[in-house]
Amino acid sequence: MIVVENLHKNFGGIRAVDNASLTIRTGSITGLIGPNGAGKTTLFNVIAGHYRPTSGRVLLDGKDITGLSPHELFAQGVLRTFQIAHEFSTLTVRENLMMVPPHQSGETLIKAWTQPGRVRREEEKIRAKADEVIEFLEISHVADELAGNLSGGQKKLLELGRTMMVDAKIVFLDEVGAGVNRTLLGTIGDAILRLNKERGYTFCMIEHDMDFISRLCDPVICMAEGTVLAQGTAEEIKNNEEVIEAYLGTGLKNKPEKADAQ
Amino acid sequence: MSFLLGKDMTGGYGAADILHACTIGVERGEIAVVVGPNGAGKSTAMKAVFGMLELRSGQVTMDGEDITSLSPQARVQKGMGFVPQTNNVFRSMSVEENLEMGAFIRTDDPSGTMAQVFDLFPILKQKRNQPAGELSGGQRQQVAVGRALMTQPKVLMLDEPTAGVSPIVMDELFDRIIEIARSGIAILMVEQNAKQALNIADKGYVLAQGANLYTDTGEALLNDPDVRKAFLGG
Amino acid sequence: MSNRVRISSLFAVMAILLVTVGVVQSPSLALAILNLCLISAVMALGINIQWGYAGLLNVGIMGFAALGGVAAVLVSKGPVAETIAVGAPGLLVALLVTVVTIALIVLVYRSMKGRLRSLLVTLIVVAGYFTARNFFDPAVVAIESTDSAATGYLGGLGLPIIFSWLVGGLFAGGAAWLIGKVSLGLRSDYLAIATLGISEIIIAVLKNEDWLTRGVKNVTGLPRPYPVPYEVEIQQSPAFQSWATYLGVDVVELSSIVVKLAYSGLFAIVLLIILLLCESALRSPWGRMMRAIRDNETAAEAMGKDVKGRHLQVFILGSAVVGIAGAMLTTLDGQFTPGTYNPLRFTFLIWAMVIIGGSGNNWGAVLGGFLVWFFWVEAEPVGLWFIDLLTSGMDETNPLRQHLLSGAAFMRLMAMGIIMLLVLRFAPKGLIPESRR
Amino acid sequence: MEIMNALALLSNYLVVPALAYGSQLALGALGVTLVYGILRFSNFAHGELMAFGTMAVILMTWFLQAQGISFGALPTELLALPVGILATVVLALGTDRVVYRFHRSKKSQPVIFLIASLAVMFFYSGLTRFIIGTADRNMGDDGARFIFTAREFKEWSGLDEGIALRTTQGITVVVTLVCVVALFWFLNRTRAGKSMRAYSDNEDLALLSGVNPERVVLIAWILAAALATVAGTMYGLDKTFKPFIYLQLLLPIFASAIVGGLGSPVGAVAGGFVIAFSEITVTFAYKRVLTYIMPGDNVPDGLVQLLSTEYKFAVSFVILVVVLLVRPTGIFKGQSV
Amino acid sequence: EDVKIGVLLGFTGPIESLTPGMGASGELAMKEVSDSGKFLDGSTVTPVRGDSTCVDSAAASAAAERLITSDKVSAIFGADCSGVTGAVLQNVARPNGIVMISPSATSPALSDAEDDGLFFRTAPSDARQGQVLAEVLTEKGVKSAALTYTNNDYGKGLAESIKTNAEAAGIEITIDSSHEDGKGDYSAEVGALAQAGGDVLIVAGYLDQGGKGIIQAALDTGAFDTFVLPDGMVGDSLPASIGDGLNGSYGTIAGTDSEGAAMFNKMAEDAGIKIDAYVGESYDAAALIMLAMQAAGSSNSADFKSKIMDVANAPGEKIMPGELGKALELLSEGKDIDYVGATNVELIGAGESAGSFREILVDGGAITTAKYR
Ligand SMILES: Nc1ncnc2c1ncn2[C@@H]1O[C@H](COP(=O)(O)OP(=O)(O)OP(=O)(O)O)[C@@H](O)[C@H]1O
Ligand SMILES: Nc1ncnc2c1ncn2[C@@H]1O[C@H](COP(=O)(O)OP(=O)(O)OP(=O)(O)O)[C@@H](O)[C@H]1O
Ligand SMILES: [Mg+2]
Ligand SMILES: [Mg+2]
Repeated sequence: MIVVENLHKNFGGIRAVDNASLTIRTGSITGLIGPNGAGKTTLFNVIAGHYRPTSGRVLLDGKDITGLSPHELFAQGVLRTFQIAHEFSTLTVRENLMMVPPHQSGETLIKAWTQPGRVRREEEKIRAKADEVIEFLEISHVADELAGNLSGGQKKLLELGRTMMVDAKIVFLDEVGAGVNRTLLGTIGDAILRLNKERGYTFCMIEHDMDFISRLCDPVICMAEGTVLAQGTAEEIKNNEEVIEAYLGTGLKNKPEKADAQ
Repeated sequence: MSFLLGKDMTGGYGAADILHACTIGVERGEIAVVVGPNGAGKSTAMKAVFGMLELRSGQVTMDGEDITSLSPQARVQKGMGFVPQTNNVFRSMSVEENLEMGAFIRTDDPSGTMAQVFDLFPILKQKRNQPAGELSGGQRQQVAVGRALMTQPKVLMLDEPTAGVSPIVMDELFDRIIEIARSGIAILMVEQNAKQALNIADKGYVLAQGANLYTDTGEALLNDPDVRKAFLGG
Repeated sequence: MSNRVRISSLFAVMAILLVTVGVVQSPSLALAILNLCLISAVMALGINIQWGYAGLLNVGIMGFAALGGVAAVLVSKGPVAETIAVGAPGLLVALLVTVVTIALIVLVYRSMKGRLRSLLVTLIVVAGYFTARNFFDPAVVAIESTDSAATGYLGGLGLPIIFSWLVGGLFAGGAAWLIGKVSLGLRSDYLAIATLGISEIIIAVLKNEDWLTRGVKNVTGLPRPYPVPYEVEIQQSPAFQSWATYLGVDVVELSSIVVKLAYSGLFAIVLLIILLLCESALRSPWGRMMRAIRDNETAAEAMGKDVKGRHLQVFILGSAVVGIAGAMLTTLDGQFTPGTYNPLRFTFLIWAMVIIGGSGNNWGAVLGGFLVWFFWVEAEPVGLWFIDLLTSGMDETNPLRQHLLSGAAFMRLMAMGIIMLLVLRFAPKGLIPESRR
Repeated sequence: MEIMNALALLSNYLVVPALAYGSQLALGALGVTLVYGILRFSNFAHGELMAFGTMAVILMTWFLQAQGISFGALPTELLALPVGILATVVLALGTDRVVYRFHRSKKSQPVIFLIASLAVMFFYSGLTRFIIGTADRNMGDDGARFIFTAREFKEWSGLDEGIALRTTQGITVVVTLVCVVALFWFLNRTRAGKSMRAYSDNEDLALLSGVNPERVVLIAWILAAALATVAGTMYGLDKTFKPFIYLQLLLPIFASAIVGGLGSPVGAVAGGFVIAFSEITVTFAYKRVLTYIMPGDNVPDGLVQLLSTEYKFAVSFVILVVVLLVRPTGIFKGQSV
Repeated sequence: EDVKIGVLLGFTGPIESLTPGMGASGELAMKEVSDSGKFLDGSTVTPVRGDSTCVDSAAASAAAERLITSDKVSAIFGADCSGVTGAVLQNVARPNGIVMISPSATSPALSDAEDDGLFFRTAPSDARQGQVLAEVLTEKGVKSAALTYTNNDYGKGLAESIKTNAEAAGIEITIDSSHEDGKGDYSAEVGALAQAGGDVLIVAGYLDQGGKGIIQAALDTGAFDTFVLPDGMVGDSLPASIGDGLNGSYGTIAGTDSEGAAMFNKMAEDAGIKIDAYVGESYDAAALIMLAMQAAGSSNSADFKSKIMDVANAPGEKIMPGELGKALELLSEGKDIDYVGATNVELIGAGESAGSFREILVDGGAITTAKYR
């Protein structure tokens, strides 16, 4: 369980996160929505250790993890994906996945030099695992392509794939859906649910696609201007006046007063 | 014979072809939407139409004139505007400068258009002096689209303009796109928010593995069960 | 895989070049060049580890090479009794003081907080500095003034110089650890200038701290490593002479060939060992991780890799390799001259080797080391030859001819430039580009 | 009075020289920073470009002097400057055509450009020495050498410490300020400047906005070459012209550009002064200054020198490193590739 | 027969501005010898140039290797900077048993280096010059002096000997600090020197390197107006470029009342060689090589290395610059000669030059001879 207490993050004058407090229950799939610039990604970055908060605390299962570096958090099972894909562009898709698992003995030079056999055996396992993931994400045909050459959406899939390479406690997904084909997104949704049910992953996901959110997430948290605006089930949130005002809007009705703007 | 037409385009980035005799086009005042699975070749097709990709065969025509061999800059001069899918802002330049760069080829005073962009995307007005690289993902997307609007092109090509923007902004954006189309500009866009997009589309293309799978009017595709199931997420 | 073919053919070309020199000019010249090629290759490998694997822009090569040189002196030279007698006590006390000071600082730092702490720390630093200087300075004066022309320094341990290759690696590695701790936070060109600066500092110290390595007065007459004989001696030995006559070669020539071959052997062994280790490292998951880090540090960090730690690791390893090469170089020269360490020769030239050879690829780095050094030396005759060709048509008194001939020496620079440009032109990613696995 | 003397002493040996040297570095750094900012690589050939430009100026000056043309109180070199700039621009553009353009088309990494520039540096240095030789040449031997000399100052002020100000020092400082302001204005205010920044930021997108890359590159090199010539000439006027020196200048110049923040003209100047002042202040012997300002007439024994001048480079680099540790991309938040 | 002599100097690198003159004057001697037609019964001498780079021992050794093993030179005139000279001597010259005469390497470390009697130098040792300078200073009534030296073995060695001698003579050295040659700016150095103060500033550097920069800056800021110039600083180019400010400065350079120096300067000017540091030494170095060959009647180092001392020192007829022809004649007649040359060469001990000194005074923008010591 992740607890965020009165978190602040300023960039110079800009208050990206402004006294946000929220809780992510273990085993839940928590949705995080909010207008562009609400501070969602920044919040993720602070929790995942990429930024030091200006003030406030982050607790993981009761112990303070504020300001730990990302790789330390990874070691504690806290994973995240990036909104703007951060693939390893000069590695192949498969290598992108294979580099993820921790404690590979091949990653310490001495062992790499002295115990090639052991290293090879491990590699076999990891490779098999990676191929599974590739299979699942429907990107087998580009498995040996350089990740830099992937399409926008494929990169997004790779982002997700990397989190599937390890047993994580909690995974933060930053708009994995954006730019992903809706049909495939459906399958990804299923996968997330499965990981959540079968492997007990906790998820916290930023999304702008309400259908997707309401299908998976409970609870849903809506941020605006750096703070938590509202919290509740998808339904509650959808019908929350403030949320509609700030974020959802009133749907695809043409607004006459806009029509003659030009 | 469409106003802008990429006909039987075949080509790719290296040895392997990505596009296989792929055809997309759009009429003046119309909205054409390209949908398809990830890696289908949508962005590639857009790049091809914009001349950022060597075609092995097929040609691109605009207003009947063959522009296949023109460089991207030349096409810009001819009145084409394009919003790429990825790194589509000048990260080190302020929001305002980004928009100014959109108006780079214009000789008249762009301040009017800038004002319009700002009231389409209010958040950008607040952030006008902030480097685009420091913006949130959605804000960047808004800057990118804004930049293209600044060019006041004859043809506007958008690669997933709504990726990562909040619903309310997305609605605004679609409204504005309709308006622009009404004002006689041809709009060619790739979308993964396919349903909303096809909703406003006069014409729709479904690409898969670099080839045209379906080509029809927007609602026809929306109502085609196979298409819905395979590409629009049911 | 075509890369292998490419590698072997390119190295074949390299071999042919050297052989040609051996035939056209002279074998011992060819070997002389070869020896430096081998050393350069080791240096290039060191930098390739840092840049090619991890994208660290280290422009302080000069400094690390110099530290290797220091090792050569401190290991191989015999201790100088007089200076030790007059100076050692003072130095030891100064050292002691420094250690105590640092200990105190750490203590205070641990135990206190806030403004008081920083105040105390500064106080201790100042006090420590001056007390240390108080013992250090007179000791140094005493040392440097005893027979300053001949010795005027402490000397070394008097061990076989071959050990200095290891020690040189350790020195450089140690320095790298310090530098890395400080400056590895910096990126690309900012790291570059920082490392460059620090290397300048190292050189400044070596030039001016005479008590350590005689500074600009240079240390000459370093012994040679074990199997390598002295020409003058073997020339005397009848066995050798008879051998020469048997081979039908001039004794002198044979002697210098033998000596150079001996060196080549040693250097080649070192190069091979390091190359082997590098290759297996690069092909292992470790290599994959390094490339990932090089690609995108944020993501690597988020995927649980300790980017800082790994950077420090490669920085130390690479620098240590450079240090080893530095020690080898000083051994070959038989003397340590701080004045020789200038960025152009010891930093940018090495970089040219790595990039031209093909960064990220060990074989590339090695080839680069060979090729660039080869031309660095051969550019001179090539340039002269070119000028002769140019001026052959003109008559003796032609002023242009005079001018050209007087400028012949600079053809060396031009030739070097042109050659490098040509290579980059026809192999923009280096001669042996990084291979995708 | 005593205080005034102390101040005069400081300005004569510390402030004035540091200002001049700082500006000289700054001028060089401006060129480096510009190329980095627009073409995105560290141009190691810049020092030699300066040498070449200065040489061109010298040759032109000789010609003018042979014609009996001079520039009154100012050194004739200033008259010859435009020609020198022209020659340098030609060289730079030629180089770009045969070397850099190819690598641009290949989208090579910055480090490839860096090494290419290294090769170009070798070539230039050969070229310059080839044409004018290696000898040390005096510049600015006509025109007034001083704005006012130490002696004149003493008489004027009645102090017993003098301040000397050389014409060249004056010119250098002024020129530097003009250049940096102009460049800053050009890059941030003008349309052309913005298009250049856009190009360096995101080439593809710049194309999509209708920016013509060739033009950007052209302007960049013209500016760089002009700056190089001016910098080289200013330096040569103040000190002396010797090709080798310009290689040695390269490091402090880069240090300035980087510590100031690559790509930022203002940074270049700031960097230049940081380097210059740190070199001089830290190795300065404050004995006499103290003698003036200390109450009574107790003279400090020893020189009161923090560090001996042997370490002046070390010092300037230490300060550089420290600055970078506090601001990892330079004082003015430079770019990094 | 055509005898080849290697000219190994730093034609590129830190002292590239000095070497053209040195090379030219060495080659001047060779030309003179060839033209005389009396050399080793009518054989000629051809110079072969190699680039020592002054700093890069490895490149220098390679160049030497080329000269000896490929171009087959019989002797090497060079190298210049002590560092590379040492390297070349140990790694190339000794192994191949080739004679080396350096015109400029002054490092004491070279004196006691093993050289199998192959290494000589015509540059005077620092030790002697230190004494002479000290004498001059005392005579001029100098009470205190600031001292700056170029940070290499030449400058350092010289500075040390000046300091010790001066202080022995009761002259206070207010500061002795080094300067790097070929650097951009010397404000810091001058600043420190000026603060330390002193009646005069002793500049143990090179006249077209840092030394000049220091003097220039010192004059401009009015820090010093009298400068003391050891041999490295004495040359017509200095007053020429500094101007009147230098008038009244004085110094010492190897030379005798023998008209040798004057004669050489004349020759050099005719040959269009700028008189800078080590130009005279270069001529002498080259000359000694060839005279020794003549004396031994062979161009083989092993044969003539022993002759160099003989031809350089008394007894015998004194030989001035430009009289090489005569010298060759005498030698071929088996007579003994004492080569004086441009710098009054006297080789002592391990082939070092003792030389007596010429005290110079800069007067009216030109270097004038005050007296000889
Ligand atoms: N590095 C930065 N420097 C300055 N301001 C920043 C920086 N990063 C983010 N911001 C600002 O902080 C605010 C929050 O950004 P953030 O990326 O968290 O928004 P978001 O909720 O993720 O929006 P989106 O839905 O578009 O991704 C934005 O206004 C942005 O401009
Ligand atoms: N620069 C490139 N080099 C090589 N292959 C590429 C490159 N860019 C894309 N590809 C390949 O071309 C195919 C189509 O890419 P494209 O970007 O057109 O897909 P897309 O339809 O836009 O998908 P998405 O909806 O995810 O953006 C993909 O399989 C991708 O791997
Ligand atoms: Mg976000
Ligand atoms: Mg796409």
